[in-house]
Amino acid sequence: MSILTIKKAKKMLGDARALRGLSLDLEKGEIISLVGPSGSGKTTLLRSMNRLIELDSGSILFQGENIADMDPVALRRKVVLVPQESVMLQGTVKENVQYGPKLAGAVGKCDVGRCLRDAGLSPKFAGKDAEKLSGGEKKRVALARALALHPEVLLLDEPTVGVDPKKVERMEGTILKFAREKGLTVVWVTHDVPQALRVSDRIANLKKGVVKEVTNASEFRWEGAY
Amino acid sequence: MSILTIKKAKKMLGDARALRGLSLDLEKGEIISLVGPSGSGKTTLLRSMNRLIELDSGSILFQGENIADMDPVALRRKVVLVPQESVMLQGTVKENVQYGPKLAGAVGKCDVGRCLRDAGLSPKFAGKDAEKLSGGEKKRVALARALALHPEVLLLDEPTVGVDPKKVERMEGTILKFAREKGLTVVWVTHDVPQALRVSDRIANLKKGVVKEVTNASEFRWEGAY
Amino acid sequence: MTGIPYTWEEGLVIMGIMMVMLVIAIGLSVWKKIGIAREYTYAMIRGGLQLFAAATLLYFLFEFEYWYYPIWLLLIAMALMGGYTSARRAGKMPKAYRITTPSILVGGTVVLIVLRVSGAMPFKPQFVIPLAGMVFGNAMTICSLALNRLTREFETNKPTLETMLSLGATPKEAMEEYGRMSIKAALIPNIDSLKTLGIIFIPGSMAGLLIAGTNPILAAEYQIIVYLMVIGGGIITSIMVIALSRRLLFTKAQQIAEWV
Amino acid sequence: MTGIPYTWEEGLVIMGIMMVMLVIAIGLSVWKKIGIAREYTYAMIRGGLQLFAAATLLYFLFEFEYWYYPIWLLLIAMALMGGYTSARRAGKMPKAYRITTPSILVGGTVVLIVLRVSGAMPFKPQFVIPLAGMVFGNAMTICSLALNRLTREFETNKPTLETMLSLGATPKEAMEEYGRMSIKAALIPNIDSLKTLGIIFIPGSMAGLLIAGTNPILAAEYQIIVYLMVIGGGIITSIMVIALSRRLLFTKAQQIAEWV
Repeated sequence: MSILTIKKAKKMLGDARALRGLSLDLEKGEIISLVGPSGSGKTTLLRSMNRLIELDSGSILFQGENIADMDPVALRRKVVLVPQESVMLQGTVKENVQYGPKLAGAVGKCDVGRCLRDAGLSPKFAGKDAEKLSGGEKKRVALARALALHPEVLLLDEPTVGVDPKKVERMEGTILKFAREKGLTVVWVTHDVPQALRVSDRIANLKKGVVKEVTNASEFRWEGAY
Repeated sequence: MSILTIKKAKKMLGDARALRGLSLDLEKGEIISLVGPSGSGKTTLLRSMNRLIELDSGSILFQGENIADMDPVALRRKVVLVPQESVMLQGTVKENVQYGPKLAGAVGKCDVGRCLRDAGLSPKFAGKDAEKLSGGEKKRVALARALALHPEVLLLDEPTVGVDPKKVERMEGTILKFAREKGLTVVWVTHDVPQALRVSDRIANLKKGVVKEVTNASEFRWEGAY
Repeated sequence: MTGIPYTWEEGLVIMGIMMVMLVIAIGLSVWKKIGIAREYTYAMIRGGLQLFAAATLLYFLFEFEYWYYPIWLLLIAMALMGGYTSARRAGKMPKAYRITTPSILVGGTVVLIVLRVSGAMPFKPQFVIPLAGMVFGNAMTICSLALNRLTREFETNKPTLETMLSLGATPKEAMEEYGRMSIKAALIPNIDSLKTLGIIFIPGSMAGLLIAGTNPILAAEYQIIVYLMVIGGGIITSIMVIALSRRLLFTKAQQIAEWV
Repeated sequence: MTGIPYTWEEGLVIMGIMMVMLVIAIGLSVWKKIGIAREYTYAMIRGGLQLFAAATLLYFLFEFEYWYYPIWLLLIAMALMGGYTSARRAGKMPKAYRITTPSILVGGTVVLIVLRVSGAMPFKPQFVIPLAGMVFGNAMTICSLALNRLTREFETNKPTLETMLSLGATPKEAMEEYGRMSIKAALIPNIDSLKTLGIIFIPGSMAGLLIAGTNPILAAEYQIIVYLMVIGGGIITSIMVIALSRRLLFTKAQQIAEWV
């Protein structure tokens, strides 16, 4: 069953054509990697999917409904973006994790320790000042913050850049584990082709704002990556 | 001949002991990698070496002279830091590259195209608005900007994070090439142990604010990395 | 009994000396490359001419029996001009006058009504015009400061704002903290002058009354009344302009507007 | 011939009505959680008491034959208080009064000397005191705005500043652009009021003169003289405070100070 369908998406950013009629279909529960060189439209596509930006033309359907007709807040709580730059909000790690649930009026249901553990961080971090964490720790807080919303689709923009290499595989493992457990659909943007091979069911190869090729991860040939 | 000598460097950052009596000796012309987990003091050490921060105790000698007695500006023009976050200054790429030489009154001697090429960027980038580049492009502009100062020591903090994987090796190659040509000393902080093995003469393994071990790259055992 | 210590012609000579002084100050700012010299000079010349034109108008208005007919036009013109001037301080924000004008108009009008009803402002031109000028003038200043700060916060904190939106915040929720900071920053000048009232800062209208020979205690009382009102108008204006700016800073689809 | 349209006792009733209005405005800001209600209320009460105390003092000073002995103390007190108040707006900056006080003192004193020498300020207490109050008051406001903006720019742009230092910029070179922006932002209120002079903004002292019955044209001329001087003082103060703040924002080793 397809959960997100992108149809002929076009988007200009300033003078640059970021998306040039990109189409892609995401199955519910799959983990799909987007690979491709800088400027191929990966980040723009992610930002269109939770409607941080509006497409110039084309459409994106979420569970069959055009997202242009949905309430953006409701959409963003289901299709949650974890941007590449992990900006910490003011306050403790706990306050960061609770931010989304609090706005949704569901702070009681939010298990901060659990979210942190799912993102590969010790629950002991809860009381720390979020802005004083290292780059890799911030990445994981940003992930925990997204998980706290109980998303249906998770949009990850380079989630392990800046994380300690020895912790990268553990973080991949935890993401995979809860994604599989909860039937989460994950869109995983990465520069790192071996990572894409490790984590995903399918790999979409983007080039100049279109999907050049979508293959099962097992059939993906490295040479075709760029 | 040793160009930089760090003796029992100690530094507190807020409540955290970032450097706990670290000593290290750098040979002129060598390329040394600093590896180690987050919080092991790699970045703090780099920032002490060009005196962006002041040691609490211990000393750093540059060509035999204590840097605490040197003019910071003169030091920073010789020992040039390329920080992990590549902040672009306002204006074009060219203006960014010329920033340092201009302040030094040597803008005439600055070959922008050459610096860009050395950093692995096409000279065509010169006219672009620096703030609108991609993350990887910014990294390379930051490098070019540093090269424009004709440094004697180059302090690189994760210089290839965020760069297209297929361009990483090319960038490593260009750094190695001009470093060797000009007899440059390079201190290369990286999370990526295979990269450290590829690029460096020696590898220093940092842990909790001290150097645990320094070995030749050829003798470095991966298991010892963390 | 005008309070002015010289004749009209002597005043022109003094003004010449002042001009030389100001040219020196502006020269200092050119030297420091602050980039305001041209705007300042223009503002000065324009302001000076306007003030003399206004003074001439007032001179005749004060003598005119049916002065309360044209005065309404004057008040509306004040609010419009204030909105327009303030909008130009909003940086890249398009159509900012659509939010500055109503904010200044409402903040100013509420205050003038209170002044009139309470009896602090007799319905005579020499009261209505100067008081309206002070009230609208301060509302405009506060409006400019608040909007300038808010647009700057948006420019600097775009990633933070987008993070909040991504976590399900509405534009209102996402900008709340920045709005608050902007209002607070805009009110700083007023709070500061309040705190030093009488110690450093003898406010303009009291100074004018003193120079004209009014009893200091009566002048102080009148000044406080005027001050409280002027500040009240500023608070209303600043809260309104921040609330209204939301629909220019965000799109209908709750995205950050592209001009930011 | 005092210009005030009611007696001292009637004034107290009017002031009561005003207070109710201001309580409403402050209630509005509490509701919006702007976090200034307490400070504002405090400022208001303090300012009110101070102004009456000052008025009483002035009342006796105006009658006192040897008034020019105590007046020097008064002027120095104005500059000190201005520096202290302004320093509290500098955020986390330690010992900010060391830079605000000299800036305000110099900016204000230069202007008062010019006013005296040119003849615009006769050496009488009812001229010296109100004019000094305006000059020091405006210098303080501009000083606060400039410093608040500069410290905020430093907080936000630390990585950029460190990048510039790493490329061999001196602290002076690195902060130049931010200093300029801060001075410019601080002067905005003055420029804005200049531009609308006479159109919206009838400045306080002219308003006071008008209320007291002065001829509008003479009042306008006097106002312009005062205005040019007040602004000139503001320019000097803002340039000085930014220049002096460098040694608090950076260490001697040309690093960004740790408190930033």
